[in-house]
Amino acid sequence: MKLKRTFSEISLLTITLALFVIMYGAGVLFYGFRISTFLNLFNDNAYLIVATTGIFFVLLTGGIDISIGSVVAFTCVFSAWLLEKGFSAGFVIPLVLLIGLAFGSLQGFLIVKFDLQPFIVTLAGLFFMRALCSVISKAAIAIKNPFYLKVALAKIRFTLGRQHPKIYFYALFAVAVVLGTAFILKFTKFGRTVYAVGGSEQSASLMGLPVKRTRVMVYGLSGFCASLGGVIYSLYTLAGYSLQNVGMELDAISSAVIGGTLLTGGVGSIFGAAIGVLIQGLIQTVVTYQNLNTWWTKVTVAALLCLFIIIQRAMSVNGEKARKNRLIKAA
Amino acid sequence: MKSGILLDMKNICKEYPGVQALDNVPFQLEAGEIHALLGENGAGKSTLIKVLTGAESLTSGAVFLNGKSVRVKNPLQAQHMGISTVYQEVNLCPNLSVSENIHIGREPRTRYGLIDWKTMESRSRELLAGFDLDIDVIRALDNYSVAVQQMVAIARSCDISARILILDEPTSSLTDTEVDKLFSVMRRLRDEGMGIIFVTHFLDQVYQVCDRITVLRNGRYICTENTKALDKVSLVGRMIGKDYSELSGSRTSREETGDKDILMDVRGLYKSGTISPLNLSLRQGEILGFGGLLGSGRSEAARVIFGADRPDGGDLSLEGEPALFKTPLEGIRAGLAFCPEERKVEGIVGELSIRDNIMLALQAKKGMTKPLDPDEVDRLTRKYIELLQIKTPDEHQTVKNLSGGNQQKVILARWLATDPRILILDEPTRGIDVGTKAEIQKIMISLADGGMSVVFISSEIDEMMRCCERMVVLKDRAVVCELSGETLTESRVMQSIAGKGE
Amino acid sequence: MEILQKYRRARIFWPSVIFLGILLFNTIISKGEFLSITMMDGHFYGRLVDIFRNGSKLMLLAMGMTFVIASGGIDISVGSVMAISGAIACSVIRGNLFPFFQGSVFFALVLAVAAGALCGAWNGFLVSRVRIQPMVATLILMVAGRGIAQLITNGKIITVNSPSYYFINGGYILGLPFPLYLVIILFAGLLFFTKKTAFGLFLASSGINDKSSRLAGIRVENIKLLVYVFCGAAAAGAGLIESSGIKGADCNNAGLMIELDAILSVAIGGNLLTGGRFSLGASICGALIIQSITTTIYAMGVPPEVIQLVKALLVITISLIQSEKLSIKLLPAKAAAQ
Amino acid sequence: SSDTADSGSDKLVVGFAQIGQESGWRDAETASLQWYASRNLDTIELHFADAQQKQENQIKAIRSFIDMGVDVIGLAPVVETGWDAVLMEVKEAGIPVIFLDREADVDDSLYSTFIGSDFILEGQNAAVEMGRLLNGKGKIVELEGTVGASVANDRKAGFDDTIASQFPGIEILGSQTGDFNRAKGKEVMESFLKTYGSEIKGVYGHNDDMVLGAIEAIKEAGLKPGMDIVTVSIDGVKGVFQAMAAGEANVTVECNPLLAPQFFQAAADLKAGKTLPRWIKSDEGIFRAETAAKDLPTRQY
Ligand SMILES: Nc1ncnc2c1ncn2[C@@H]1O[C@H](COP(=O)(O)OP(=O)(O)OP(=O)(O)O)[C@@H](O)[C@H]1O
Ligand SMILES: Nc1ncnc2c1ncn2[C@@H]1O[C@H](COP(=O)(O)OP(=O)(O)OP(=O)(O)O)[C@@H](O)[C@H]1O
Ligand SMILES: [Mg+2]
Ligand SMILES: [Mg+2]
Repeated sequence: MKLKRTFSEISLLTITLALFVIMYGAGVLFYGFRISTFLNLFNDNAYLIVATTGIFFVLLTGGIDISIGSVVAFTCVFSAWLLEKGFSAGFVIPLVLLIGLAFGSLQGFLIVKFDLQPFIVTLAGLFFMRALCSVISKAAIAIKNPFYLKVALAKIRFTLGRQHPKIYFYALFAVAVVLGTAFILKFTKFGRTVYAVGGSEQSASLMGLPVKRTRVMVYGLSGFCASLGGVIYSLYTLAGYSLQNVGMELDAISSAVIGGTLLTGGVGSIFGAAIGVLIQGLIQTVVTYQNLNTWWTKVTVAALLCLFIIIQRAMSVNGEKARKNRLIKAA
Repeated sequence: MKSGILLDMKNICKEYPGVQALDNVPFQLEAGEIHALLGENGAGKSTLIKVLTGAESLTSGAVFLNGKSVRVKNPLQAQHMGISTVYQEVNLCPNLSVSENIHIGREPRTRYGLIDWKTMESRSRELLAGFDLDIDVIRALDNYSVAVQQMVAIARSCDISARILILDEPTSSLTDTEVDKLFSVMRRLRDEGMGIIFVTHFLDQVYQVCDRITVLRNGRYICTENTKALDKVSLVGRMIGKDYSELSGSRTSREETGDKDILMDVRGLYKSGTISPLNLSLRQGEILGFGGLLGSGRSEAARVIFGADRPDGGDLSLEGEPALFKTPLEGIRAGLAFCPEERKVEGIVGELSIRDNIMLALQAKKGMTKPLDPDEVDRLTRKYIELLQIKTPDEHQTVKNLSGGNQQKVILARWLATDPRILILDEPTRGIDVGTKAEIQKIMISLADGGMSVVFISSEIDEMMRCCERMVVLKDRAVVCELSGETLTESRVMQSIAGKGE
Repeated sequence: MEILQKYRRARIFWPSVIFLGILLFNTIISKGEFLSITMMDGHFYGRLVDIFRNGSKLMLLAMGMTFVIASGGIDISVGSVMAISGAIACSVIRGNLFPFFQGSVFFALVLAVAAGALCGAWNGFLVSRVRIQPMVATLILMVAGRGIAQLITNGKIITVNSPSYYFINGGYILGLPFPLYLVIILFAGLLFFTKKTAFGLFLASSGINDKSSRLAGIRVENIKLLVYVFCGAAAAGAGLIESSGIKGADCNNAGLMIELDAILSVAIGGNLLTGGRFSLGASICGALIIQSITTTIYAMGVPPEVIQLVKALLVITISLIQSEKLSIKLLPAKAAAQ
Repeated sequence: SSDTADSGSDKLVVGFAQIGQESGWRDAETASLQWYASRNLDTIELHFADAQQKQENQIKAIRSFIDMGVDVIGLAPVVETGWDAVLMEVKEAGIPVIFLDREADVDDSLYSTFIGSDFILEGQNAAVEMGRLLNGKGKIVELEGTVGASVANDRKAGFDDTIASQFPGIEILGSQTGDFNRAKGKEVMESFLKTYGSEIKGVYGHNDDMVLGAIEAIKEAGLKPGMDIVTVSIDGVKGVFQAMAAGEANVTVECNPLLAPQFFQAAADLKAGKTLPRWIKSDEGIFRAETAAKDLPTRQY
């Protein structure tokens, strides 16, 4: 009784999770996936999980933010540049996070204040940040800062027989971000307002919720999470490069959608979105193991994506029907 | 009843592009009164309320709360000032649970300042129990019918401890028992000293609960009177601006229908999970009512017949020819028309003009590649704007800018324009003012006289009794009995609904 | 005067003013050189001609995208479809695909456009029947498309040697570039189609409220399917122009990231990305604005790394100019007069 | 059926992380590797990962290779930087690394050898060729590769520096990115032609594809590519040989993508425990219009 939240939240999440588990199980059976394969999903996708978390807020309100890939890149390039100039990590990290927050909020402000379309504004943001990257440096800059080096390589190592799987600290941090987000969405007024705005902006405003402020804030959060993702990415690669993460926003959006988020807003679970990231990572791993001709790679990735979305769609439609039937019988 | 002026609005003007929605309107609300705000569709009632709650900004005028001049910028501020509102269209978030919809914005918190879901849910259950509503409060709102949603919205605003409660047509989709429940809550709140503004088109309800009445017409203030001092006929006179004595058109003038030809015959039509096998027949030129309680499956039956929901099995024949409609278009082409009950979701196409909205079904019937003659459309549009008294500066106005009642009329016009053989009307008079309501009933009767068959669904038993010559009563998604002629009385209907009819 | 008033209120007003503004700006900074058009080998030659010719791809895409967006959807696979169509056309002409038709430009074009329509049908099927969210549904083809194109060309850049194929991009009729005629014919055709049928009304209605539209008897699924098919075919056309321009098929780069420009064209044209009422002319103007910005940037010799910076600022400025909220604030009198 | 590499077998198991499918050149390299591996199925097992131009995908692929337990990992890094962490894991797993065609900026201990060409040198060679074609005097334009790509940076630096120091008579009128592709190359060249007209005597492209696009633009402007405007570009794809044979292009500085034989040889050596030179230069040359007709049949990509 306590467990049954609304259908779309719980059931879609279960479906997504189940599909992930099945896929992973198949990987273990057919390709001999190891523990480290699982942990690497987190190690390799930590930055994407964090960035997806940010865009998830925006998607929940029914908006879209396609600037995050550029913001991630900018964060990496700018911090690498500053660190090269000799600034300390303690100065650089808060600074880039602040810039991400401010930039996102500015986009949100333009969207809300002047009633502009989110797609256009964030597309301009995408161009802008990408351009700043190449203005700062066209070449890749390596990060040699000792603090970064230390954090980047910090990891927990397990020993299981002959295997030595490891998880990096920043991957754990990404998991923490997801948990924190889940908490915010569930237990704070802001979180609930985000859902309400996505459900119906007009109703939310008539119910006296601070719609405008919330909308600006989600873009701010998206920018913030993107720069946080950028910090993680710069730990992940210890470099900044103006062309990195092109098209990352699509990965983030499709992760969220695979995890059951509705792009029209109001429906979605952050756990689903995070699992969505892992699923995309898993698809890539499977493709690598399957060792395809390179021209088949894209086709296979797309086919798996398609299969996944259709299965999910079919299951949720059936679930919806079954639920209706139950309701009617009960009535 | 302790009086004292809670709210004083002076010279309120509100202008929309091309429309003077409010023109120098005054309005006063006292503590401890229920004040009816009345007027025809488009008179400016909802606008006055939106201006008061800050949902729309006023063009000019002044608002005094407790004697202090205030400027309400948004609904949030209005709430802080103690104004709680139920807007005309259900304005809740369909994706949130019922309990959240009741509490959002003022959630109970735990010690650590976090949302306390447990308390929220138990409080919601208690609150709804006060309205005799026993539903699962943790389910998302869009699982429930409009009526339930409307009750939730009412419960929400009654629960907000406010000085002023505004109810804009809250009863349009409620049954009598629910309305009674609402009224007892309203009386209690009034006695606690709250001021309540109540908008409705049911004049009986006005006389049941209201202390005073303010009438608007065409965006202008007409009068404020004590309810006792104003009888129904003169009230309607004030509302429509001319003398009006003929309030009730009735079917008494119509002859018995037993020997008319059967136009449509439905045998065993069903859709699993929606409606049990349905048997009924519709005669040429009759008005057939679907009776039943909320959720009894009346809308569902109508939808399956029309083809809005694809039936799983069964037979339907038109003039003896088998015809089963899998899509609305098939139904329309066969001469059916269906005016759905949820106008916001399934009726209007908000961003299109009145003209386009009216011609939509006719155009679809004719086919996409054969565009209607623009002159013909202009003629039709004007005809229906006039016939149904749609209040608008011109037919190019977008529909979402119309008042609720006028939107309903546009949808009605859309279906009348297709010149159907069978017209299915699901709550067509919801939110429509008395004058026009009687007008629509008349139109219905005259169409039936002209040979059209009408299926009529309404929550108002009176209205059904007045118009229908036969009635099919549904219960738990199945037909329980059929009443006509002598047997068609209000008490028989009630009995069959209650299950004691057979 | 009345016509002027009507034009002033039409959606196309701001986009066309902005487009002319950009042209004017260029003319001034280049001291008139920008507008100069000379005759060369019997055809016109100049930057203006370039804008129209190079912009023709985008204009085609913008038309397809306008319909899709009006239906409440979006299509991010157009770039990939361009790659597929180029790959098919070049492979057919070279005889690598359907050797029977080798050298036949006609069949190459037919097959390429048919393939584009097929891609669109797939998108439309996912959106209208399976009811997958448009962005995700078209994401599938966006990812797969280039792979498919490469499978067709075996991963090589195929060059073709066929003057009639070159004509699609490089040809001139009456001194004007051929692709411009394609755009004009298609535009006129669509205008005729939307005026002579109720398609425009049905499309807008489906995009605004598909439940209402279905109940009113509109076959919403078919309308949606149709617009995706059309968008796919238009993308294929754009792919042919691009491929003809480089005399070959470059699957890796054909139409790369062009979906963003196509969507931007529609939006800068003042159409709502949420669907509903639309104006094809405005979208075409939007496409011209984007192309002329690109041309301006090249003409001014802007350093490559700041190109996107300029583009970003222009995009924001243009949308601010069109923002109703801003104009109400700045020009209250005008807004009231409307 | 398990595809997992079995490190106990005597097959040479190689994991290769390719950048993606950015250009015809890279496709040729990919084809070369896959063709070679498919011809030697009994001795070589190639695991090939296509990163779709994303570094993170390459890192993911490398981690998968470690899990699979391959003998040697080959990598054509998208970027120079950012490989330390993952290559450290590779080292811990005891797998040698070969960089193919591009180098990464990491500690020497993290990789065994680099096979490929020198982009700066390519730029310098191109400059010398340009100087020769124009007799040290004239105005030219430059079509740059993708902004920020290290190849583009190097080819620009090598070319610009050499022009500045050795050919003071040559002036670079304009330099604009053509994103390494034909369509953009054409569009940018059109714009140059409008701005500078017949002042332009030469065009230098960071790759052949852009110049092939530019040639179209030159023809449309009524000029003769290869005569009125000379071309120098880098890569040596088949298309440019056809153009040179037709007299429409002048010089291409080869950058050989057919690296499979060198790569697999090196991999086998590494498995056998041999030490290799740190840089194995690829076999390349400079090709001019005069010999293009003769060379054309030998070009594979
Ligand atoms: N956003 C808007 N833009 C233009 N006109 C509007 C807008 N909102 C309302 N109107 C117009 O203002 C007038 C008053 O509308 P209002 O909704 O207040 O009527 P109402 O009295 O509530 O009618 P009903 O009983 O039908 O609900 C109507 O003529 C309506 O068309
Ligand atoms: N108490 C309830 N709990 C859950 N779902 C309900 C409840 N009442 C109605 N519903 C759902 O709402 C939907 C619409 O019900 P609705 O009240 O419109 O039925 P109806 O018979 O058409 O009644 P009406 O005549 O008032 O339109 C149905 O699908 C039903 O499952
Ligand atoms: Mg109203
Ligand atoms: Mg109903």
